[in-house]
Amino acid sequence: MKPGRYMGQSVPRLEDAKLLTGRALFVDDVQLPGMLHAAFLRSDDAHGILRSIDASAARERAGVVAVYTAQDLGDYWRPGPLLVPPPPITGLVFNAATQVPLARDKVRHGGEALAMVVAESRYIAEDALEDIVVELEPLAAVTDLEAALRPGASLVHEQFGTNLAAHVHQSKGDYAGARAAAALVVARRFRYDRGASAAIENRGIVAEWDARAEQLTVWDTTQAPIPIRNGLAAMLGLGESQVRVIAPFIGGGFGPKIMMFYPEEVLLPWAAMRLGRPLKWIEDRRENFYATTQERLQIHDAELAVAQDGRILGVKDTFLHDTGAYDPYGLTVPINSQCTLLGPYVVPNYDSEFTAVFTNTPIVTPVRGAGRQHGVFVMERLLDFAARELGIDRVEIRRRNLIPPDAFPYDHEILFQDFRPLVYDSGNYPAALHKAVEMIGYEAFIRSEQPRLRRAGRRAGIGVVSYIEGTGIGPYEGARVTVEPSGLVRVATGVGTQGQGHFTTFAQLVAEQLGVEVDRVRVVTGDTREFHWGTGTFASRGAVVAGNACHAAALKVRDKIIALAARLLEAEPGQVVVEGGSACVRGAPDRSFTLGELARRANPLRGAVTPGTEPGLEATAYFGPDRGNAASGVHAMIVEVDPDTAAVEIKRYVVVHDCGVVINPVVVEAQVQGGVAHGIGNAFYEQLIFDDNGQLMNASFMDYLLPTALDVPTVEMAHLETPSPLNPLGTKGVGEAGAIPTGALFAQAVEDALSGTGVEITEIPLSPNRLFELITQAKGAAA
Amino acid sequence: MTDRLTITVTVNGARHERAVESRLLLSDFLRHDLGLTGTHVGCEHGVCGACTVLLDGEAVRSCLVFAVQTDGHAVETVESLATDGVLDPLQTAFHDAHGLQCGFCTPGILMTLVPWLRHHPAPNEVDIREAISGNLCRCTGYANIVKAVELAVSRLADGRTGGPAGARS
Amino acid sequence: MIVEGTYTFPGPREVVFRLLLDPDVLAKTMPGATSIARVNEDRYEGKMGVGIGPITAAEFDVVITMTEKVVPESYQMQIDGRGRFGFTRGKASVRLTADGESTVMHYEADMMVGGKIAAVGQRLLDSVSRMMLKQGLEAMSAELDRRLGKEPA
Amino acid sequence: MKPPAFEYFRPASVLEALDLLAARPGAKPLAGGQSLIPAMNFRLAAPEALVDLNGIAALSGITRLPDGGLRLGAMTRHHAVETSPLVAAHAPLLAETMPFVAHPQIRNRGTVGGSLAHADPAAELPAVMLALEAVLVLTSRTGERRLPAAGFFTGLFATALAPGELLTAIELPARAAATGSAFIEQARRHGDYALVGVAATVTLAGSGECDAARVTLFSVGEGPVLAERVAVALEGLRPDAGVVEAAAHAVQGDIDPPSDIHAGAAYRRQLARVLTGRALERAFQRARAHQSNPEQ
Repeated sequence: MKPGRYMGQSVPRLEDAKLLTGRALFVDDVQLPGMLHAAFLRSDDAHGILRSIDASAARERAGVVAVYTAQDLGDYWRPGPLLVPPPPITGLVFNAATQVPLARDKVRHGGEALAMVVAESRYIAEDALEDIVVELEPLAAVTDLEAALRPGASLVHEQFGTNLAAHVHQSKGDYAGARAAAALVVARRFRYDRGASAAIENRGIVAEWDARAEQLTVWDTTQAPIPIRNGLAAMLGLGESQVRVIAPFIGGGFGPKIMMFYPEEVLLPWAAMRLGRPLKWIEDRRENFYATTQERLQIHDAELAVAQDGRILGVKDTFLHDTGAYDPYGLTVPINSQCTLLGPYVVPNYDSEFTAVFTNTPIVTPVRGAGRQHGVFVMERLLDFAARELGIDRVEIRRRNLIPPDAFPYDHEILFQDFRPLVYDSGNYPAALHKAVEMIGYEAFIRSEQPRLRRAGRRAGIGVVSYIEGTGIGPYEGARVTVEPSGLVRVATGVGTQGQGHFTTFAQLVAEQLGVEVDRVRVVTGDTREFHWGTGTFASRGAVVAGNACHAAALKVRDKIIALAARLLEAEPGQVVVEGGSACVRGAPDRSFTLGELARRANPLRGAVTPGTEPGLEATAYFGPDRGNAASGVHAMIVEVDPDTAAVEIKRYVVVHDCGVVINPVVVEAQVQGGVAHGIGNAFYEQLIFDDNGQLMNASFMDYLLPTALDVPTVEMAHLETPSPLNPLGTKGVGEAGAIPTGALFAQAVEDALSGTGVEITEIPLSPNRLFELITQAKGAAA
Repeated sequence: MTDRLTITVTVNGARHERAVESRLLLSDFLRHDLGLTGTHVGCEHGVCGACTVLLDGEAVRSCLVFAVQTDGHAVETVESLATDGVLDPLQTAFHDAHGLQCGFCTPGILMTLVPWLRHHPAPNEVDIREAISGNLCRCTGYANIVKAVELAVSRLADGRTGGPAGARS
Repeated sequence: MIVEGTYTFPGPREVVFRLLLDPDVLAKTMPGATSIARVNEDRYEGKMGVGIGPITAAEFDVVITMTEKVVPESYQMQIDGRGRFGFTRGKASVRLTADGESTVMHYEADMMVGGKIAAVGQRLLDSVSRMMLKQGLEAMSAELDRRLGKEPA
Repeated sequence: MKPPAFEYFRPASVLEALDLLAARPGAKPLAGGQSLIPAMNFRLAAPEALVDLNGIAALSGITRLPDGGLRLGAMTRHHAVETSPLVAAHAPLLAETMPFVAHPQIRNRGTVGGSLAHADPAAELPAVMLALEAVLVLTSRTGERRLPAAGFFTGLFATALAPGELLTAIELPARAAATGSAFIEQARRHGDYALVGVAATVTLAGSGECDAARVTLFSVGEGPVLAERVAVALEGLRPDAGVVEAAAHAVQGDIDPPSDIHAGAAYRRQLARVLTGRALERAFQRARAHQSNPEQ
């Protein structure tokens, strides 16, 4: 898709005015007459047998309307759905255990919900939580991934007889043969820990049951309102059309606001129906650290076999993946790690297996990047170590291994998270690497700047890493485009939106085809009454899948406009020009109709139409790609490390990225910048720290450190565009890109700054304290 | 203890008299009792800054002030910035520089900056970053927020106000 | 959280041993203890209120069980405390060795802290545990002095 | 995260406040509330009553004392201290510190007296007051007493304030001639509680030797720590690089830092040494400048 009036233009966002003036509706802004408020009692213990819950005192407190425990739910108590079944990989083992609405016999992670209090205000509901007495027999908690798999370990789910949640082996070629032929094999153990999504808006639900209309309305901070609607209808015994789920403005998603069927999501509508009053629950920040899913640790034992010239002969990787107490999201995260490790490189032989492990910690599901970081970290670090041992420059070893631009589609011969083969559709990796190296001034830094600073007693380092992100996966999304008699164009699509600019980018796509001003296009997302087919916003797929659906629907409407205008203007369809909010005959601007007038005429109230005519200027279209496409990029960074205090300062950060055809450059750049900030958080600030007993030691913003404006530099950016052949627009996803290679980059740059000290970095996140320990250890080893 | 006290507080120029429980947080008072939901709540322990409002002209975290404490005082929220749907210069700059994504933290950032810019008419980038270091944003990575402030500062210096978004609401 | 160390009491081992197991002494010397009763030979139950700075003293129900008692040399304690702010539980082992007129106590505790206090107050756990240990041992020592008639009550 | 219920009082005078506190043993004074209210929102603090000091105008303000020192009303907000020309001129150490106290919004509400009475071991102001040899004015219904900062901080979140007593003012002595000071802290992020922080004031003799040094650290113990060994290692010596380095090393004998998830004791020790050295260097530099130009 070529740049046009709107396509490829940095159109300022249409949704901003509401957000800037405080008029945008977020879930917590929903106020309904007679509304009650819920609060949840959550387990202090990470693992234990639940003996009893005595809520009698809470029920008697003035202002308390109801208290529910698992016992009170009756038949409604059932484990949640398995959201993502395992892909069809031979020999795959998967033990499914999905979360429960309220713990019944056993508590499996700290913060697991035990009871729900409903009261006249949230203040009273929280008072009542303190009245509830829980009797729980503690069990040893499982937190260490290796210890969890040893015989005799305490079991998170007794029915499996093991804490193994899954085992998956994928391979291509003959790694053993490659290893035997290698000039060098570098092997390391890597730890990559990740944190919370930490959207500034916590989750929230408001549920209202209209008994006379028999309609349930649920406002939900979900990224996927349609699956939630359908699931809730099934659980509550309602027809799908009786349930309306609205995901209004959402204050950031980053993965965990997906269709989880969280306990609160399932319980609020149920209780609102029973009580006959609207009910609100807004997650507070402390709850968010337990009740919202997270990402966490993987431990990789990996090795890279290379030829003397640095060419990759093969990679072998065996890793453990922490899935938390339940695994409703299947294997998406570890399979992403497994696939993304291959990066933009030719890896002829690959042998990868992982074991997912149940632990007594909150549930792990995708968070921006979704396991891709882990894979990139392992591969990029292995290349760094191989380069050092072979005496090859770090950039050069990458250059020698990149998939060449003429090799697409490139088949990696393993299966991706969308159950389709991991085949890259398009890309130009050498160009991206070249551009990034040039922008950061790699050669000059290595040759003169770094030595000059070193002579002045300063330690600066540089890093350059590459990555691929599988984006824009199926199955499908849809959109309906309607031209109204007012001339306004309405677009409805099912995906939720959490700040990505969909109200603008989708409007651009439609405005481009219908020849109207972009601010005449009003986009509605995330309201199942407006559109009820689709899945949701995740896996960097909004612009790709829903974007192409909007585009397709706009094309259909354009055809209708042309057909109708041609008939009314007595012209050939080929002669009709659609622009400036009108359709006219080419060369005869006075022979025209405004789109609004056409819309009116397309909906006659008297007379007859040609049989088969569809009323209105409206069309619905769907788009489902054959498989995910491959966005890519190169990040480069210069840091300075103070070896005495272990403080790290980012001096420059460069990103060259390729997300195919760009709809709105400013929106894309902002997505990348935001992703980099998230990645910097992951690399140096954010870590969920559990002790051996499964106690989270930093469940607040005091101790869980989000980077601030002083910690994130302005990224210098360049776009490369290799259009994806897998969709008509040629777009690829970009939502997660910025966050993916940052850990690997940080490790490389910091290690470079500390070169000569013997510090080797094989773990993320780092922190000043951890760096101090590594520096101290290296000194000890040298002494 | 249902200790209710009657307070009179001026919010965005309008006087409100309300009986409130002493423990009611200012954030909840604004959002629930007065329906001014532009003030957002992100952490309720004074770190994220989303709930920042002006108390007697100074930026404070409304989750760390009790509503009863504002008796006889003046509070301003994000709803006070635009006039008849026309964005103020800072809001306009945020729009023009794409200084927001999900927009949840934005009201707090605006309310932090409004009084600060009065005292710092010509800030540099580090000043701006320090000024908003008590406001967490998870979407933007801050770069465009800084650009937006720089844009607002340069326009104010030029004596220009308003902007393309001002006409729309 | 592992807490270990030694502490020297200025008195004979038998007296120190008895003192350490005396519920009245425990009630007086355990920081924040409001009551401690010996419900049977080896089980103590009580209430403690620990308030640090802005943190309002919340009551903890505490159960201490003594095992592997070897008079006057050593014993193990199982400690279980629960309250609104979370819980603390763990095991401690205490060994007494005579050193002339004095007794050296070797203690090692593996304590776990959970719930809100751990999640929100991690920054202070180390300092608080050190402070409580110090206060407890000093109070115990003062009590020993009193028993030995070294100091008026 | 909603606070528990409490009874609320807003006295207009110190006497009224003292009466209210005396009548209700479960009552707590509410100053800026920037530490107390989060604790209440977490439901870690549940005072039965709050006596809000924000209505007592007499407790705010910064004035020059006849001896050249400064008097800060206990309810003076951090922001007022940060922007006070008097503080900048006569207590540059305090002025240098203020931007490190949390974030702008907190400083607009938080008060000096509140910070000191709270006595958080990781807070900046107790250590700075200790370095400046501030005198704290404590008022009760029976009168006033004046306590040096060294006697005020008694332990972890613990002060010499007796029940029914209020911290009403802080007095800073006049700055001596040829004196320089410096404040340095390392935090995970700007505005966070420091992992380690150092406040130093040094005075030079006419001949260039260190006449007096007062170095305090925070986040390394139960409260602010006066580094006596550091002072001993400096006094009477010319503060050249070697002397400063040796003095910085001596800090290890002054501290017994705790560990937490952000910094182990060993890392805190390292930071204490490095930051003490850097603070001293800067303070001596400024003392020399002050010596050659007393107006500076």
